[in-house]
Amino acid sequence: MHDALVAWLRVAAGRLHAEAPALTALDQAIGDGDHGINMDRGFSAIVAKLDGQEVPAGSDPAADDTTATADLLRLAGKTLISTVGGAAGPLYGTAFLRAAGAVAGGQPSTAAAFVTGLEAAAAGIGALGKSTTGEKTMLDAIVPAAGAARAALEAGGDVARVIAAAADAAEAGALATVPMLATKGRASYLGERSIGHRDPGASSAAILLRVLADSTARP
Amino acid sequence: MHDALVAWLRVAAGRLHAEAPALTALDQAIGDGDHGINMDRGFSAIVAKLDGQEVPAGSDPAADDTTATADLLRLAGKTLISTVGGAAGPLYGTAFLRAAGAVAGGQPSTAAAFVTGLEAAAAGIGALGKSTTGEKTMLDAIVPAAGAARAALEAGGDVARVIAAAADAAEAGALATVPMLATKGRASYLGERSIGHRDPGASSAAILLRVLADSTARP
Amino acid sequence: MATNAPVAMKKLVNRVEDLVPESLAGLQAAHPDIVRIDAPNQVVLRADGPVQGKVALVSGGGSGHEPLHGGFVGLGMLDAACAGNVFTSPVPDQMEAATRAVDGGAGVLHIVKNYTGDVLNFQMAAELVAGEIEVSSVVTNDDVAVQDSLYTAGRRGVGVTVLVEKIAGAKAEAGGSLAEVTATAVKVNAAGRSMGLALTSCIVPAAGTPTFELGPDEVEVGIGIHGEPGRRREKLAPVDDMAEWLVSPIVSDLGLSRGDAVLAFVNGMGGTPLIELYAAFNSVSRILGGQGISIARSLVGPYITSLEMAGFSVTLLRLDDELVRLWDAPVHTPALRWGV
Amino acid sequence: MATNAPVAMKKLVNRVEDLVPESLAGLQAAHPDIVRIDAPNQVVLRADGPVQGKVALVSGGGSGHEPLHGGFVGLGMLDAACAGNVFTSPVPDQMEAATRAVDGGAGVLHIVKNYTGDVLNFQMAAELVAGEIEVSSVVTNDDVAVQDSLYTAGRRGVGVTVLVEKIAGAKAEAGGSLAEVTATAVKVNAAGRSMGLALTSCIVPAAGTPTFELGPDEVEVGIGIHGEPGRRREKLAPVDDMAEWLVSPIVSDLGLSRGDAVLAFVNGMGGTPLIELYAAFNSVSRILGGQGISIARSLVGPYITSLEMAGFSVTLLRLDDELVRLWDAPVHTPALRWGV
Ligand SMILES: Nc1ncnc2c1ncn2[C@@H]1O[C@H](COP(=O)(O)OP(=O)(O)O)[C@@H](O)[C@H]1O
Ligand SMILES: Nc1ncnc2c1ncn2[C@@H]1O[C@H](COP(=O)(O)OP(=O)(O)O)[C@@H](O)[C@H]1O
Ligand SMILES: [Mg+2]
Ligand SMILES: [Mg+2]
Ligand SMILES: [Mg+2]
Ligand SMILES: [Mg+2]
Repeated sequence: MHDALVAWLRVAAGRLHAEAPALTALDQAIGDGDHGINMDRGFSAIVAKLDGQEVPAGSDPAADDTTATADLLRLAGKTLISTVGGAAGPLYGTAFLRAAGAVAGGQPSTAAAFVTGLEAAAAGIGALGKSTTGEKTMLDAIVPAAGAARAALEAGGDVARVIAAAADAAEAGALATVPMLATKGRASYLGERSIGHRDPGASSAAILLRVLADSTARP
Repeated sequence: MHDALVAWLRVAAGRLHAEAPALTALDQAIGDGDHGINMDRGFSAIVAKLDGQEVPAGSDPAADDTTATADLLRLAGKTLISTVGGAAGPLYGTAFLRAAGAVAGGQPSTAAAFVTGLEAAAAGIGALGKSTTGEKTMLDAIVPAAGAARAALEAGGDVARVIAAAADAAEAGALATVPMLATKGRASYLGERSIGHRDPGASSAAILLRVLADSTARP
Repeated sequence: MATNAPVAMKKLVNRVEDLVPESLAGLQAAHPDIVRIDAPNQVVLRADGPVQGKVALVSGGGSGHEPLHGGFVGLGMLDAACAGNVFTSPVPDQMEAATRAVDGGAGVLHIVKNYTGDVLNFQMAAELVAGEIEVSSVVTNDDVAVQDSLYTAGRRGVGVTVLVEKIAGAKAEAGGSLAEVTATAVKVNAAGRSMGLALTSCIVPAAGTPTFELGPDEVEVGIGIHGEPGRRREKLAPVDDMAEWLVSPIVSDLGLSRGDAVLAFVNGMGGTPLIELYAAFNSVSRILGGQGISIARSLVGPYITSLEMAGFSVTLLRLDDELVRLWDAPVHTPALRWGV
Repeated sequence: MATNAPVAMKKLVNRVEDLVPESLAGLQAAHPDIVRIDAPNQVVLRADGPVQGKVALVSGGGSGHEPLHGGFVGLGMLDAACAGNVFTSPVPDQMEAATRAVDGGAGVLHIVKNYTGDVLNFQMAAELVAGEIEVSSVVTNDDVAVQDSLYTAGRRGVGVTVLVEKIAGAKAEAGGSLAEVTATAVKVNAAGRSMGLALTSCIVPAAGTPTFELGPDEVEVGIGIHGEPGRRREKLAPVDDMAEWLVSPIVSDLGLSRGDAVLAFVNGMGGTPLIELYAAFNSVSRILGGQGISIARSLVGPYITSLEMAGFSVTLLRLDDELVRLWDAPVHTPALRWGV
């Protein structure tokens, strides 16, 4: 899991950098125009950490991999908290920290680890942000993603299928924020005028999961 | 002379009001964009003074007319000084005060009074402004106007002809400021960039003399 | 006619990413007697801090609101200010560093503007020093443009933050305990309300384009301080009317009535010059005068801004003798100074 | 991409012709403890004036440069400021009224910025009180953008005027005679130089359109303070370079060299926010530091403005002990306050 995670974080950083202007534009419409910049900064910092680290090339035993994965998720979470700022920093950071906790316990499979981690992430965001679905936030991508992943897992899907289900659901969820009235975050100040715009945090969440699905789909 | 002067001041005020945007536009190009506003304010104030005054309807005896004319020129000058501000206020104000002094001495004819008054006005502006022709100021309209008026007078011209000569020369003089490099007033700060624009003060001077010529030409 | 919103970005910057650190370096270069900068953490500290035995005040938030907060560091006001990127809350590490740097043994008050990002990051910072330094926190939420906090992240912290920093700072300077200083900050926040409007948008340097577009005759009413769009759009109107749009909701929300005395704060959003701000103050003064509300203290100028946005906000603070005394107490910071 | 010059006029005004009187009324409403307004004459007076036995300082000029001059009336600075219409010198009647109102028996100093209009009107005012009140006058002319005064109306009075008002004001407050206060003002003017640039134009309210047009990547260098176009046009550049354009001519004109100490004043033109002004101060500080010139005192902010124009100017004043002492002396005005 660890190496796949490293690969994902690197590709995700590249994609967020490319998508930063688009995410920022979404945030200009209903926020303060920095979400793309913030995410780009945070993920670049993760890559810098990865580059600086002596990462053991491939730690074979399953137990080691679990620990390494959890450590890596924790590193990512802390880095996001320390570099992103704004609302997204603590929220995404907490998501990664919670995922680390869930993974650290050990899971029967990579697919199960992913689902449990995503569920823990969603719960962590909701607890910190005092938010739930339908409020036009990143949770509107992440909660359905976790639900779809759980369903795919229970239907016997492999890790690729499970992550693909999560990515599809996240994208649908992000799109579904368009007609929503924001009641959390900066967009909530707009009242009715928040309607008709896609939430930037939900969009960045969907991007992260799509990148993961793409890289997992590959052999 | 007094009544003609009153009529002139009233028509001039109307014309300056109409031309204020154009004069201001000239001042935006090489100054600070207030000359039209300033002149409009000053001449409106003169009209307000005229309206408020019990002007003796028509003071017949020549001596009385001379005094009344000089008083009126002095009133106009003081009003301009007290209301126009900027460079134009003291300069035009002084011009009227000097003209008053010249007229007060008594002149053989209205035409002679006009020429002497205009010469005194030009000299007053030059002394106060430490300026002369060729510096791209109102003097480039007024000095040639005084010269042309003197020539017309010496050639035996009547008052209409003398004033017409002054107005024509003032307009030509104002136009001739276009290629000049300003060395006095705000436009001088532009250096070479002052070239290619008509001086606002020369333009307002030409307007004043044209209005006078028009009203004098009428029977 | 085009709008007068800035469309092309024209700013005094070198590289966009260096704007905040270079601006902080400039603050230090200009006021070495008052502040010193912890550059790696982007924290502005009192030059003479930590002040032993005094409750320390830490605030912070995204940059772009200058002089808030760094310009308010100094005697009688803040002990430290954390500067985030433009319009982006700083991170907990900065707040932790600030809290540790200013602690003089009497506890630290965090003054936090109510935005999700600011609240969450300060909350995390407080956890990072828990058990080591006594921290209390006050969240300012004075913006009456945000009406129903059931359906929003709650009222935003805007103009009253300046007043909280000044008045709680005076209380701390006078030897107040952490509980007392916190209570003073809470009291000011409770007694103050604000509302603002924008004549133009502003450009976040890293974005490079205006956050919103306004027509040449349009005004965005109920804005925050991050270039966010406001609650509604109106046609440009005489300043008397625009002042009324802001003052009315504040007066009714605060329940001000004849005989009350207030501090009136007319704040510029960054691009509006003083000649206009004083004209706006004149409108506010006439409106309040007409209702028998007296202005006992005042503040006029750009103190909590949105980059180069044109516009203004009004903050009214109901005064009592204690608040007047603390307001008048000496202050010596880059942006507010008197009595020293 | 369009320019970010304001094209449509959006200002906080009622009727354009009421802007100056209403802004003055706002100044009085906000600072009744410091100033009072002679409304018919548009003169801002010290609330506690005339101060018997003290030399009085009178300045004035067109409006649109706020806080100059009205915001500098108060203890340790001006006794009166005459406000003309926007960018138009006031008239002699105003200056006469101001001079009579502030005379405390020790004479009156007129501080006049070098513009033909200001000079001529103050000159006429002095004549109006000649024989009754002892008046001396100092004409500030610090703008190095105007090079050859043989071919111009002479260098304009810009940023140094603020410093003259502060320092000569301190000299008068300390009991200096009219000759001494005048000599101090002359000394400051001689020891200070300025230069400015604009990122945008500005709109004179009565004109309604920008005084000049600038492309989206153009900078007007060598501007005055009346929205006049400058001496040349450059492409927008990093603030370090733009600061260099301003600092270099000043340093060479003043003949500053290694070991000299200066007061560095980075002034905002009205629409440029503090975050950028401090970035500019950082550039100025680096440039001077590189030449071994030390910044002993500083001033950063919008103090002599051109309405809402974006841009900045730099003023450097060569300091000696006397000037430092007078600069540090107490001042209590709406816009500058310390030590009281
Ligand atoms: N209370 C919350 N719960 C969950 N997500 C939130 C909450 N508040 C904000 N968000 C998410 O954060 C995103 C904004 O992030 P960002 O722009 O980086 O921070 P900021 O709003 O501080 O500028 C929003 O689009 C939204 O998805
Ligand atoms: N020294 C001078 N001598 C003669 N005329 C001058 C002088 N300085 C300026 N002027 C005239 O004054 C005009 C400008 O007037 P105005 O715009 O009203 O004043 P200001 O320049 O103070 O804004 C110029 O166009 C010029 O004709
Ligand atoms: Mg944002
Ligand atoms: Mg002019
Ligand atoms: Mg933000
Ligand atoms: Mg003028």
